[in-house]
Amino acid sequence: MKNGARQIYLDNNATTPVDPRVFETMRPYFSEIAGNPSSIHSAGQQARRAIEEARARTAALLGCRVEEIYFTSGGTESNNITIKGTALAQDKRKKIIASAIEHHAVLEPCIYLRRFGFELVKIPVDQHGTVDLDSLGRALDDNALLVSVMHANNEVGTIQPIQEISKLAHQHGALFHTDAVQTAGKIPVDVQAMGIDMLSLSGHKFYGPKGAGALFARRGIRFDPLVHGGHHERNKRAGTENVPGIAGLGKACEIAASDMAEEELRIRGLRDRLWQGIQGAITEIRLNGHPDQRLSGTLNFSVRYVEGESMLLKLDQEQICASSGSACTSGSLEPSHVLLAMGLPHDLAHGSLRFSLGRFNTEADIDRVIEVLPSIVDQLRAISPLYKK
Amino acid sequence: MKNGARQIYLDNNATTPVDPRVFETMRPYFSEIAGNPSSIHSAGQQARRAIEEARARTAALLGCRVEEIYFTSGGTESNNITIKGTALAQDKRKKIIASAIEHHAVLEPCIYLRRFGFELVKIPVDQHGTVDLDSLGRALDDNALLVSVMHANNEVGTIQPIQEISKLAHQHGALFHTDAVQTAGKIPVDVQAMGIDMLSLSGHKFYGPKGAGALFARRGIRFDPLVHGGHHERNKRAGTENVPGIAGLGKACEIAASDMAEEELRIRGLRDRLWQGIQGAITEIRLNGHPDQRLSGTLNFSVRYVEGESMLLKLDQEQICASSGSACTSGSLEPSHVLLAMGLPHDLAHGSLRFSLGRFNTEADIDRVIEVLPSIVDQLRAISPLYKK
Amino acid sequence: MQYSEKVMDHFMNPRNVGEIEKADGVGTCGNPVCGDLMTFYIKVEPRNHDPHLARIAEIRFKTFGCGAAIAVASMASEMAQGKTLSEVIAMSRDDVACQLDGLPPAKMHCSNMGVQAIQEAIKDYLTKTGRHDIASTIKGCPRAVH
Amino acid sequence: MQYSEKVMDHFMNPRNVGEIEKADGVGTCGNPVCGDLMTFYIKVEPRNHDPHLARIAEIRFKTFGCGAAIAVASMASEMAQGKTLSEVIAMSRDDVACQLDGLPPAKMHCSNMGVQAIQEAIKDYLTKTGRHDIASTIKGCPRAVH
Ligand SMILES: Cc1ncc(COP(=O)(O)O)c(C=O)c1O
Ligand SMILES: Cc1ncc(COP(=O)(O)O)c(C=O)c1O
Repeated sequence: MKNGARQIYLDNNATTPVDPRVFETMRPYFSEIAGNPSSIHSAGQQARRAIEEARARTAALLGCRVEEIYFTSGGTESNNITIKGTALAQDKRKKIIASAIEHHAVLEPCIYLRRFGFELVKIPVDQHGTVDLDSLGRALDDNALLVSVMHANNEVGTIQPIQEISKLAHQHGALFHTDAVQTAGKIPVDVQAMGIDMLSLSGHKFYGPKGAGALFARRGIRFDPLVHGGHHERNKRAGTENVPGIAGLGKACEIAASDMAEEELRIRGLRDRLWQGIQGAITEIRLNGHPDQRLSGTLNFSVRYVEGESMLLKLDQEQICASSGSACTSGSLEPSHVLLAMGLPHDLAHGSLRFSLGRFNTEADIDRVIEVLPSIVDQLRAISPLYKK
Repeated sequence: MKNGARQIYLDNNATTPVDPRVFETMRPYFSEIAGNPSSIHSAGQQARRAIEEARARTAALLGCRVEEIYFTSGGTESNNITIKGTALAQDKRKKIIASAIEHHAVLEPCIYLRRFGFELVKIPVDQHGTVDLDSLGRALDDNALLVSVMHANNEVGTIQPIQEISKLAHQHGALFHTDAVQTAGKIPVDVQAMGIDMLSLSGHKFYGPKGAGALFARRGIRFDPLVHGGHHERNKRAGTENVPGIAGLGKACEIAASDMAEEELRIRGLRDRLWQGIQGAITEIRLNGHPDQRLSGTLNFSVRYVEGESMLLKLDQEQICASSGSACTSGSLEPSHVLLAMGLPHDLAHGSLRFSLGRFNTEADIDRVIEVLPSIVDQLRAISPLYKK
Repeated sequence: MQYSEKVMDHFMNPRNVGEIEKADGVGTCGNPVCGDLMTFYIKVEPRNHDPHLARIAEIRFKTFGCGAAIAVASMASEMAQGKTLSEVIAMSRDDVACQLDGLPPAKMHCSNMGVQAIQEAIKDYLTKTGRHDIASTIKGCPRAVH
Repeated sequence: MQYSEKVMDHFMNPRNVGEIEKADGVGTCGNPVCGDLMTFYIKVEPRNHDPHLARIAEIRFKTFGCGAAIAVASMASEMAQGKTLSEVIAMSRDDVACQLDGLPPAKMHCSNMGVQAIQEAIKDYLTKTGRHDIASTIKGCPRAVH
């Protein structure tokens, strides 16, 4: 609010603004081309074509067949279909294996499945957030139905060795799913080369709309629908399709496919500039996440003696939007399960800050954070009973 | 396509175009106010406020408390949560009762539940599509968990005696759910007066966006989430909220609440004009649905000797969008289960046409249909082996 | 329904619609209960007393059914017109669908029905002209409505 | 987080921050493991040898914690300042939340902590001044970190 500065949005892992090109693609499907894609008249068929074009664009981003893409309402739903759908479509294998740092949208469906006789095995990660392959190997047996490991983590950005993980899973006849909500559209994803059987992505994490996501499921994989009631999405996801949302998701995929390499570099440059600036100005901080196997837009670090929410609020007063793994930001008592799984002590987990950069950030945004953050930390340390100069 | 006439959209029960006022309400939430409502910074909190405002508007339309509204991705999902959620949250009652003319979004989840030991009992309807209360009474016992009867049917428009049905359900300790996807925003719905425990609605059926719906669940009712994975919607529907969609749904509710009575009259007038015109010009047709307990925008009738899809295609060539219960419009072999349940012979079911009117239709639209349809029917009858002059 | 332009052309302007009063053969396929019904009428031009060499001199049809059914009947009638009976007996549903630049998968049964109804008409002609031997080799319509 | 303007004001401009070198009482509540920690320092002005009538002459605090924790500590310090010890002992978390125009439900525990930490400081003062009898009646902090 101070001096009416424009908002600096550094919370792109939480959600991204819709790219104007995406918005223009969506726009006609609200009021002009507003038919139901299931209708046989032209209004419906025009909408149908928009969906099929989006499907082709999404498939192109992942390197799969068009008929392997199912549109959903978002990443959470895609994860839910995968986990509950594959589990309940069979009754041979009863174990689901997931990393300890999966998003709740993976862990919670697994926990729900317990009442149907399924077991969740959580695989630990090392201090950088990389999944421990030995533990994974030990957990795998012929009761293992599905291994679900995220491509990159939303909090710390650590990228997992997907190819090795999928190989291990397949050696034991288990399916491999990856939650690629944080990577699709940001770094290359090739379902063939990476041995992925199922994959979740979400539009609003890469400049597409909220409320639109996709599931990739390799041809031949059996899974129950989550939402029943119609022939939509080849019987796998009932409900009138969110046509503008899907069209927007497709456009976001197309833009990402063409701009990814360049954008990734640019964002990495900004992030490294930010980290250098912060390291030069603030003492007693530590990076969270893998030093280099990490999403180029993610910078997560802990600030000793200070709690995360209070930093966020002061940043917000300066029109800077960021995030924290502090318990106080989620209303729960425990701080981020991701940071704890990486072995951070509670106080450092409470004092974490995440800046996640995206397409619309500039050097000026970064420089403003470097200008503002040190004094915020100083103020809060000055009133902290833990801090002794 | 002929003479470049503007499209006449008479398929409003399938989906409606977004009202421009709704679109304007949604617009800022794509790229400007694009925060994640779970974030504590201002960008997130602005989005949060949009959702809570929409919740208040939706609650106002239904006459319930704000905390009884859960946002979903649409009517199908709301129906799925209700049916699977209430069933799986308990293990006492094992019978679900639904009318034979429910939407697939109600019937299919019931059928899926069979494998978890639940039974679906379908209640027949009379020739007007009204649920048979005697049969309902007989089906109810203390094993009945839930009665689900739609407020009005999407194909024929018949409005059910909800108050009597809910009373019967409650007498046996069953919950009562109504699929109000076709009525919310079109005719008054008062969950208190009507004794409704749970209710589904969908934005795109009343000039809101596709991909946004709501579930009303009376306080205290236990149901499992369908989509697990976060604290969204008070733990009942995980996933980043579709903020523009929800804001649009809220606006659609607000507009509906204020304009409903007047709009209903106007649309009824247009529909009656259409039916009179058609009756005056085409022989051997019969109305499907209740003569007066019927949605004011719905006109469904069967044209003897002619199949529905062929009429739709010819109408479409005249830029008129309508719908049919013919098997040929759905890719299935059986025509509409609704028309068959009402006792229509197969050939009349194959020959059904549905015009569903809405906010943006004019007298000119109606007059054009009256001008065009008779000759379409003549042409098709002329080539029909069933028709003898 | 995503129909090709060819389908839409034949649907909007079906060729050979009608009946033939004193037809040499009549064949019907389908059933209004199923939503599709086609009746074909043919006039046959005999040749050297060899039914195989006889030709379809005239063909007419009536159809109750969807867009695809009407287009298929029209296209099948055009394809059969002037052909020998052997040639028509050898026709397959894919030939018709192909000539129509394809049909949606859910509509392929219509394509079948068109060919089968014409073959029923030929069967009828052969039966009437005493050639039960050849007639019995024609498959025609699975559950023909006579 | 939807904080009231009052909360934001106390968070951004906390009153009475600091330590008192020779404090009459010191009280701490919370734990960095849980994400909130508050320490209060008080100077007490005795009155008629009756601890109930003694007043908080000066109060200072330090807080590690979220926005609500900081605002609560600040508000609680303002409310306690100048009050008699009995009055402060009678303060409840709702008094503080109320003065802040409300707190989000998830933050009510912060409110509790503010009052309890000051009461711990009073307890400390009473203990040091030999009034174990009164000190033992003060509940203070559930698992105080000393
Ligand atoms: C009566 C009825 N119920 C449910 C639905 C499904 O709603 P949605 O398309 O929002 O999933 C529809 C429309 O498709 C409907 O008409
Ligand atoms: C890794 C990961 N998985 C899943 C999700 C959920 O996706 P959505 O918000 O589209 O439901 C998110 C973000 O919220 C995420 O970061």
